[in-house]
Amino acid sequence: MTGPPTTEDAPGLFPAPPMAEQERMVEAMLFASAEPLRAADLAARMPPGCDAAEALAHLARRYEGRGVRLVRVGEAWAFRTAPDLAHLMHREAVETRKLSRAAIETLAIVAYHQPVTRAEIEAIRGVAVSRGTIDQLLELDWIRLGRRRQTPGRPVTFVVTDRFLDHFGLASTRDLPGLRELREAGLLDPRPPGAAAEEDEPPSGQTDLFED
Amino acid sequence: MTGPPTTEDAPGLFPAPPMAEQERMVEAMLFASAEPLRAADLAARMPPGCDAAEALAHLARRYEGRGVRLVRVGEAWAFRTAPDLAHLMHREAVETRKLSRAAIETLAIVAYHQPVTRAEIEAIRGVAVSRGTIDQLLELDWIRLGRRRQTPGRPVTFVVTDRFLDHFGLASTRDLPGLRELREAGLLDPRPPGAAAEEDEPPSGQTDLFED
Amino acid sequence: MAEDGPPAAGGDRLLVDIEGFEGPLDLLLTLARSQKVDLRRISVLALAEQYLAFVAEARGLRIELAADYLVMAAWLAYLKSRLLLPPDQAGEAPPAEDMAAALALRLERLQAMRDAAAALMARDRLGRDVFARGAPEEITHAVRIDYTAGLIDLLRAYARIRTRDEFRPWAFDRRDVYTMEEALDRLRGMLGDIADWAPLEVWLPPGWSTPARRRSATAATFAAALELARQGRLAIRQAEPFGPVGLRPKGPG
Repeated sequence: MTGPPTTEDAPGLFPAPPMAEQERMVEAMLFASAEPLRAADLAARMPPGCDAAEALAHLARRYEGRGVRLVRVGEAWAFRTAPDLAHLMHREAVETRKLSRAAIETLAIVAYHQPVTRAEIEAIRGVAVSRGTIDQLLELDWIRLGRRRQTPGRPVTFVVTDRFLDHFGLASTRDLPGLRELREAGLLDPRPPGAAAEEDEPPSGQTDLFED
Repeated sequence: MTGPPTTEDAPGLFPAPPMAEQERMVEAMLFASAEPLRAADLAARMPPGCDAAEALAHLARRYEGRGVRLVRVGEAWAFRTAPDLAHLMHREAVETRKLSRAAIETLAIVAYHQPVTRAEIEAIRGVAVSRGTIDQLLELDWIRLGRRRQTPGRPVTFVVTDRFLDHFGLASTRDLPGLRELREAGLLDPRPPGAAAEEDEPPSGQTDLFED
Repeated sequence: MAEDGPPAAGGDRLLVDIEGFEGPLDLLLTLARSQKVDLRRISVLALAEQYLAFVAEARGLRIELAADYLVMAAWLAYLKSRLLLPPDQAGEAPPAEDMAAALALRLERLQAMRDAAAALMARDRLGRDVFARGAPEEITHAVRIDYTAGLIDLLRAYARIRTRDEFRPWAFDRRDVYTMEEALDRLRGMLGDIADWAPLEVWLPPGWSTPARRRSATAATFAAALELARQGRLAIRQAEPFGPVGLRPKGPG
């Protein structure tokens, strides 16, 4: 093998490497990175004509049942150790800061209701959300600002991040446990049900009022 | 699976896991470790009766020819990117940087006084112009060599290129504003007391010196 | 996760410990759970009575209750009266049953989020149960530098150069100036070599041929000649106005 051609300069000049080779490339790149990488990130570093998505699919199958697994994190992929081997790893564990109950509940509300405004979080919890709680979750990079809600005051919304998905081993927010059951039970509507608790103004119930 | 037994407390009570399982354990531990691990390190974290050395041998074979390989580092073992894929670990980043003051001044002088010799640039700037500055502008293809001056020594002259005009959005160097306009645009604000700056107003005024 | 809630939920009556609750909704949820039924089938009427009893007891103990607890108490008292009275014929307010159902749903939703939070925290978590590559390999970045400069930078640079010139203390550019001292030195050196009349041009320094330089050299040489003539070391003659000027050395004395 005579060193890889500088393919950037001559796209299409060389045929794409065989799939087995593409799989090796994806394997090497993902192994080298502690952070999840998107298929597009991988493809950008591979020769032209490669199919990173297909290589990822092959690779995921290869690592099924291994001590290390290929997992999807949002739009990205990463190698992670198999959870059943956690007991061997405890020496590597870095103690994460203990989260307050308010922070944990707020996180769950953002994950299950996203995009969600602060007022909606407060309506669900029945108490004000302290600045520190939101800050802590933002600092952990578990939640981030989403789009502003198109209601009067254009309040900011919060959504969970890929890092959240990565931390909790979720391929996407659709994989949140019990999501469908909660939705079917009508428990994922952040609007305050009916006229209960008239003391706090309905956070996003207003949406409907202002849409045609 | 009912959680792993706390094997440290009951050595020999359970049979050692099958070799395939031991291989998974070694794989996960080496993957997650920040440092290469010796067989003894691995064995200390595995259930009693395990053969870390044999698991390592199996694992090394499994990764033969893959994108990552199990390599020996002294007495220890670690996963490393296959050497033929090292090029994937390089990435070219484009960094935009401001031109140095010397370069931008030199460029400005070439633009206003072209064709201009190095000695003339130095006379105008009042300081020597380094070879690197000229080279940088030549490399950027913003200046190029013009005709040699028909004076003793036949010094080379510099002129700006079409790429320069393109980059700075100029149709020609005649579009460059004169000193008066620069002053009116506020670019030449501090008017020195009593100094007549108009004497070399036209951009090509200096050419006269070298005629006849 | 909800273990750090109320200290004693046993029986129908709670010890008054307002500190343990995160607001009235949290208190209501704890009371509702003490009914030991599915949250969907709780008796909101009983719940309202429990809450009002709790608040009454707190006040009996002169515990300062936050305003939101009292607002909730007022609302629940209203709900309770509505639930006990026959339906409002005028139909101005929503039916009491709907209000009760909405409250029950709110409590159920809060409980659902608490359960979800607990389930989330119990998952296999990165850095605790699942691990990333411990020794990630750095991607080396070959940095290609893209130099940028805008027209305004260029103009500023040129303006800066010209401005600097304006600020430079004014000094005559001596490169093209032949001084009288230089001319005197030159003429003195030439006195011994030239014996007879010679035109001024001959006395000029070599290399001062451009018009400006020639002009300067001619002026300086002529001025130097006048000085040497005053000292009696040189004679000057001119046949007519604007005619050629001739110089001849004179011996001392």
